[in-house]
Amino acid sequence: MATPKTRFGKIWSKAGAVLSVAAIGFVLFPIFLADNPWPVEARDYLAAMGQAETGAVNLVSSIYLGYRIFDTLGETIVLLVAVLGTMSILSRVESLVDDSPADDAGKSGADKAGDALKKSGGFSLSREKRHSHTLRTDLLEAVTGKIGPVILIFGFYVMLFGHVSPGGGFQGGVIVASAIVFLTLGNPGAGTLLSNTRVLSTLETAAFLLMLLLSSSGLLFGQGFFGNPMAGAENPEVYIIILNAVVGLKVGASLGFLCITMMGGHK
Amino acid sequence: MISLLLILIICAAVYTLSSSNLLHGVIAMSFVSLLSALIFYILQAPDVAITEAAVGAGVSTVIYVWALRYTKRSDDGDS
Amino acid sequence: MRTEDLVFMTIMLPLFGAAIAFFAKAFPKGSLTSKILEYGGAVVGLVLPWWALIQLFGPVYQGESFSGVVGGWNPALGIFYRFDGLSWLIQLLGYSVGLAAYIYSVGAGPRGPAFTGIFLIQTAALSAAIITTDMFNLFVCLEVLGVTSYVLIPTSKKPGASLAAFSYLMVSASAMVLFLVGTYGLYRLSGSLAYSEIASAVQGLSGTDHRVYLMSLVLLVSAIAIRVAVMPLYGWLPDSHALAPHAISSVLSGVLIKTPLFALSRVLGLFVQGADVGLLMSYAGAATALVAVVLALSQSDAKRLLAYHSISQIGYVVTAWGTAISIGANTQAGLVLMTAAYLHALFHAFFKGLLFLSVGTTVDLAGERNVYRLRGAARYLRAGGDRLALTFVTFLVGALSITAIPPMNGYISKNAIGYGMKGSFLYLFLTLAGVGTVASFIKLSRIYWPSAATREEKSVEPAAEKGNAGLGYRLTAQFMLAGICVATGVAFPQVLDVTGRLLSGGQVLKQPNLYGSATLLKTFYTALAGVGLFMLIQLKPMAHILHVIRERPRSFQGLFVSFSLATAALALWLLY
Amino acid sequence: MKLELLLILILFLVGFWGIVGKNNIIKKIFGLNMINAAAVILFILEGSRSGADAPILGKEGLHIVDPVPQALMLTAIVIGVCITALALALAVHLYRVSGSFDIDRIRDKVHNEN
Repeated sequence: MATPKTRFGKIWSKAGAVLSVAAIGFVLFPIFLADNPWPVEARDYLAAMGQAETGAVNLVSSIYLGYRIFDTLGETIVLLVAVLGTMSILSRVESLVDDSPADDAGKSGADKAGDALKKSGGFSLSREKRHSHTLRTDLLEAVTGKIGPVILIFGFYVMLFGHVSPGGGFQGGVIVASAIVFLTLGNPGAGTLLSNTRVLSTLETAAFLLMLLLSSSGLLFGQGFFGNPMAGAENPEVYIIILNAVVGLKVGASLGFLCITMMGGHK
Repeated sequence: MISLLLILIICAAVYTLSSSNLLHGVIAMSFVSLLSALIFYILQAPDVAITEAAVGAGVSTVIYVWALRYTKRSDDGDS
Repeated sequence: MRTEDLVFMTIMLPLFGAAIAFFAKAFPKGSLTSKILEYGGAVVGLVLPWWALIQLFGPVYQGESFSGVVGGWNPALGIFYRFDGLSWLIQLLGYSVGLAAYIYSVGAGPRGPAFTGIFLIQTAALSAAIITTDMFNLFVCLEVLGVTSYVLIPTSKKPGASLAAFSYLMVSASAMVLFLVGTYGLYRLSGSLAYSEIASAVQGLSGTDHRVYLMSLVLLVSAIAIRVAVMPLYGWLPDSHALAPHAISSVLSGVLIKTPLFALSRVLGLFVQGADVGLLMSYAGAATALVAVVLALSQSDAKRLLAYHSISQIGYVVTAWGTAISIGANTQAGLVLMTAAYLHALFHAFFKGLLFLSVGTTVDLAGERNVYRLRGAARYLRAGGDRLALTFVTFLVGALSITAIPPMNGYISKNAIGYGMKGSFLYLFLTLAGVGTVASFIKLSRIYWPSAATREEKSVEPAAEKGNAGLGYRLTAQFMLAGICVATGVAFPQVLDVTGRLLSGGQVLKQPNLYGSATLLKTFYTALAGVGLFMLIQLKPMAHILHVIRERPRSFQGLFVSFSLATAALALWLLY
Repeated sequence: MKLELLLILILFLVGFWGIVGKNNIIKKIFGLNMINAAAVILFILEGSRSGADAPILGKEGLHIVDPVPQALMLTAIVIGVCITALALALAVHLYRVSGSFDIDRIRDKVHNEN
């Protein structure tokens, strides 16, 4: 495959692309259009036994945090590594940009975040629009500062009631993360505890460790790793609620950490 | 209904890939996510719908916008 | 503690180690607490699992295997796992190379709690990938493996490494989406995600259902083949392995490309069409071994040369592995070949890890990676603090191993493969690849030859200053691997016996006669031919051809085109 | 019924075209997102054919859909976003190094620097 610099190279490369799309289409066609009846054994088993075995009314939760919690652990690990990786690549980008003046050092992380947001100036802002943008940022601060706590509470609600209603740790965590971002935006200068990246990263690690400990807790009760230690007890859903809270904490801290760093509050 | 939504998604997807302004592409992409969240909701998958809306339309859009902030955003490398 | 729980210790201990290491981030960089937490985490994650492995050796040596559902959940929904000899052997591979590479990285970098944690997570994911027998769980494990490599490759801070990581990310993430679609196809046919349930459900399908099954299998196999880097799908590997930090290169080529292959053998062993797939893979493997060695011969960058050799050697492994599967992995002949395939994978992990580390130390100290320019590297080594040029000794051990000179371990595994493959035309490919290997390692070892020109002397001193740090750690890791290379080569009857028993579930396999006169003679001729080939490429026209091969245009798009065409070819192979 | 599946296949192929046929690396990442979305929609759509109600118990006489695909897809969506984030970070880094999002230009630039 030639580097498409010439006209001929360009045609050649488009032909290659068409060819590969056609090849993949040929392989995928039978799978996508399969019409055999959907297997329902797992569904029927879950409908009958799912609630009794895991305590979760929301059967998706019962799989996500019960039967297949091993997968969920893997998923949170992917998130953890991806956030760390993005962060380390980002710090290299920042060092390449190298336009942050030295006097930034005295400001708090949240302040820097606000600065960076102003500096970057939205998306396609020309110079003369800067002023109105600053106004808009002030408005943004006022609104987000008020909304932040409400969203935070909503996030915790979604997190803790995942076993009975749609939602759960992950979704709640994302909402908590956005609440953290809002709080950071809304309180420039004040610098809430949650917008401190070091606090967030420690919180994330702690939640990760807690999650590992919870997955191992079945050991003490003879189910081995990834079992539900309260399986035989009266209310096994307690385990799922705790897990939801831990997953939510972890996701919230990870994503909040990521977003705040991306907004420029990186120390 | 689903077919209609899917056609909309495909239109947005084609627009995403063909538009010369990457920021418009990002917006179309988050539209794709929102529409698929709607599909999941219709298909009795509320959990997936919430996740897709929060993660696909929310978090990933933020990351895209962040990435484009560093750059000039136009797609001049394509024919 | 039950033995079943010990199995999961091999996954959980590295994860706990990672969590401990991440806590080090909360303390100031370089403080004592942070150091203790980081290295404590590494000990928990890389040393303690050996205890579990030792405990588990007894039962698996007796042919026992542990299988069941993770967490004791109901089999209708839970995740199945299986711990047997194969899992034990792969974990041995992962933990030994991982430990050596980590010790090296303490000296040579990259360092820091985040690196330690991610490295440990990668090790955990390797153990998990070989233990699981659940399709979706395998998907998650492969994603964790992938995401850790995308993060670890660019830690060398070279722009090329970022591009390599990006290419790898795009091609393997797309392949993983196809893997997901394949999982979908199998789930809708069988209603289960466990390998064994799927295998029994897809037997005797016909018509469109059968086609759905075949295509799903094709997607799974080609998604994994990307990770293994067999011939048409190798394009991402050379850059990412060449430009990653040395310690990561050694783990990537030593462990990371083999684990998915053996995880795949669990799947293929159960399916009827697995044999056909194995046959095609063995052809691809033989082609890989030969083509990659030609490409390696043409390289000028020392580490890229090694990276192409990784592809070539994985070609050997895939050839033996594919043939073993196609003749049935439970037959006597199949087991002998599978043992040889595993041993070559294991030994390759040791000697290639060793080569990456030794060459890494050398190029760091010399400040030059070009094989055509770097000469008299032993002098740089001495100037850099390696007074006795011990790195040259470890390099020599690695080079003798990979070129299959007795008594090194490479001789054992390559000839064990040769013994099993005898009579097949693929054997010819492998022999030719062996000649190329000898030639290209003579070429690589020229970097240590004393240089005639004295004017280069001046440039020795400045380059020597910066690479000095952590030489002790580097040499420790190198000697660890070199020792293993020699020891496994000398104690080969025991190694063969144990491996054979573990893979066959306790049977005693017939041992190939490795020191027969015919084998020795063949080795001699191969080496001789290798020297001849080396002489040949010194000639002007040959050098020009190699230059053309080296500078051939490679593009990102080519990766995808070859991936999709290979997938379609596999589909056609299975259909007709 | 077939039409929907065909549309999802088209979405997948459009995304794949984005990965293979476009030179801009951001568009390649868009394409990756699209094929991921197509796989998820496919799994959920087919999984929902087995019932009529969301898999949340509590009322009598529910005819729920299969919850297994939904739980699996939660994982798949999250992993997809993680990969996207990482790919974008790498893309930004490459842009900083080479001043372009065009894959061929990046390759030329990086190749010359090494």
